Amino acid sequence: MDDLVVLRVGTKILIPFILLFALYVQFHGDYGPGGGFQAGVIFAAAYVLYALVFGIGNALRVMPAKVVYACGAVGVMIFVGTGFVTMGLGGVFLDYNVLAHEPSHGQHYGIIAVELGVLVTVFGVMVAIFYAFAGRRRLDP
Amino acid sequence: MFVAATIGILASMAIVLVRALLGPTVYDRVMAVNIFGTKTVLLIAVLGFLTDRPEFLDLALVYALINFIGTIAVLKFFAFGDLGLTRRVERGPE
Amino acid sequence: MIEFVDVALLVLLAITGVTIIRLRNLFAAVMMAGIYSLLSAALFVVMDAVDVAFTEAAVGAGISTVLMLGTLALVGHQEKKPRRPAIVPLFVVLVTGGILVYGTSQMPPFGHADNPIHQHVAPYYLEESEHDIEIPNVVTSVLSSYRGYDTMGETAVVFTAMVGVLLLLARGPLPRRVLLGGEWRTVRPGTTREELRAEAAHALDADGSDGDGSGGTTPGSPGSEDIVGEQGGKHG
Amino acid sequence: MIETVLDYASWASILGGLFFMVVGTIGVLRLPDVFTRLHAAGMTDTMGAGLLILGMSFQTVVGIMHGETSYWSVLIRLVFVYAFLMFTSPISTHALARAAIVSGLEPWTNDHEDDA
Repeated sequence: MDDLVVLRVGTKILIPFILLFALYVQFHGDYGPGGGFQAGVIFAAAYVLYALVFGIGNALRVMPAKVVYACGAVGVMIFVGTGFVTMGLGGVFLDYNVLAHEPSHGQHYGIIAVELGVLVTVFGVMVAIFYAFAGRRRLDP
Repeated sequence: MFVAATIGILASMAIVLVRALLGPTVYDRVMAVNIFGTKTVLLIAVLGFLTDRPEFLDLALVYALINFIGTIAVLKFFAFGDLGLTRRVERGPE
Repeated sequence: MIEFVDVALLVLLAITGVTIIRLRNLFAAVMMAGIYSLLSAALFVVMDAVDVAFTEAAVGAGISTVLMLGTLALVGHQEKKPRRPAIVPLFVVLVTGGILVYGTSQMPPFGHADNPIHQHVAPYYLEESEHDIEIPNVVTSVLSSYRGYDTMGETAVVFTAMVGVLLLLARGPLPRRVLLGGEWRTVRPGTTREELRAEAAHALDADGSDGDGSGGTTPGSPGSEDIVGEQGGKHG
Repeated sequence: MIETVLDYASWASILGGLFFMVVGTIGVLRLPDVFTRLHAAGMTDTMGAGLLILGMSFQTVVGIMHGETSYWSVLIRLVFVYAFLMFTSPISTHALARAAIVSGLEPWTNDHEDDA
């Protein structure tokens, strides 16, 4: 899309804002609407925007398909791993109270870890599905 | 005042929806979706003021930031026949 | 006033829904689905479900249009006309809808304080989350802490969705040996599908898609960037 | 005193924004082809949305003067919403017009039609 300067420049300016806003949604989820799922989708939207404007070849150079697939799995592992950590610290599965001396601090850490897992999974899944759809040229004319 | 704004935005939403229903070409519909996005941003903001809880503007921010991705996908779809490519590729010998 | 907004949005939503059903041009239907998503997000805001509205906004504006267009790029954008009117499905739909509408007459009134949904755990969550969890947004505390198991399951479901889509659609690396033009041959690493297809076109009239399908999601060979098959643009 | 002025200013902005919005929307309904309609749509995006958001910002300023400190965040968000709309709406209009041109849609002209 070499002749579409408007799109390229505008996208370049906007993508950092979208990523920053996704982080805001992620960490502001305790206080307002938002959370891991929404933040993951917004992250994926920014990445899909990049892939649309600069071509999926460049997008694959930034983040190969293997990495994206791995993201989908790693997020679930973060989530489940949080549960096992709480078990190791003497609580029950996903009981965040034991993560810190103060139970409410433990809840904070646990929720942040879990939401991070959700974010990573959702980002990976959305981008993987986009790759699967967009990378597949129609075979019959 | 915000009542008037709400009614005005809803009315113009309805008009745009008529354009989307009539839309002779698909581009009319895409444009209708675009305007609808802007109007939804405004409606959400106005509704926040109307119900005296204007803290929900994060939602308007989401729409303001990422609602144009769909339009760019439309452009890619029509200009290149595919979402992944950056130049038009003729079909292979088949 | 809020009731008026509610009704107006619902009317617009119903018009949009009926239009989506009646359109034969799938591309136009995708665009109307975009309008549907915007309207339902506004409706969720009116009903105070801001977190749901946020999800709808993020998914509807950012991803779903792109994915549906990707689908249309694969399947073409005109729906076939049905050969005969679908009497039996209409009957089934009408009966099911009638039962559902009848069922709503037994449902507790919308938003009433004595509804069963407000009786069991909800008051506890609303009152105690302030000092159990100490974060202001009760939705987050319910999702991540009180109902952490459910959210874990949902995350696993999202992951499973990815696995399913990849099994159906993704073109992983080429397998080591493919059936091409009626004979098995070993593939050099780095060969793209387009090259194979061109070779197949020279060979018999076997369609070059023999190499697809297998391979799945297993990464491993250096060919995984050939999901796109656009490098170099060798068709030009 | 200044609150009254701000209140009237916000009234005026919101009414002006509504005017532009409705006029632009009627243009979207009545103009003859996609490109002219895009022009009308741009008006709702810039003047309509801009004036409405300006009016709401005046309201938040009035709220801040009444001592509602949480309205600061609302004001900041309104400014951001406006800034992002100003960025994205021309981009999407450009993309849309481009897509229409690429697909071979001819812009409407008044040359050979006398009635329109």
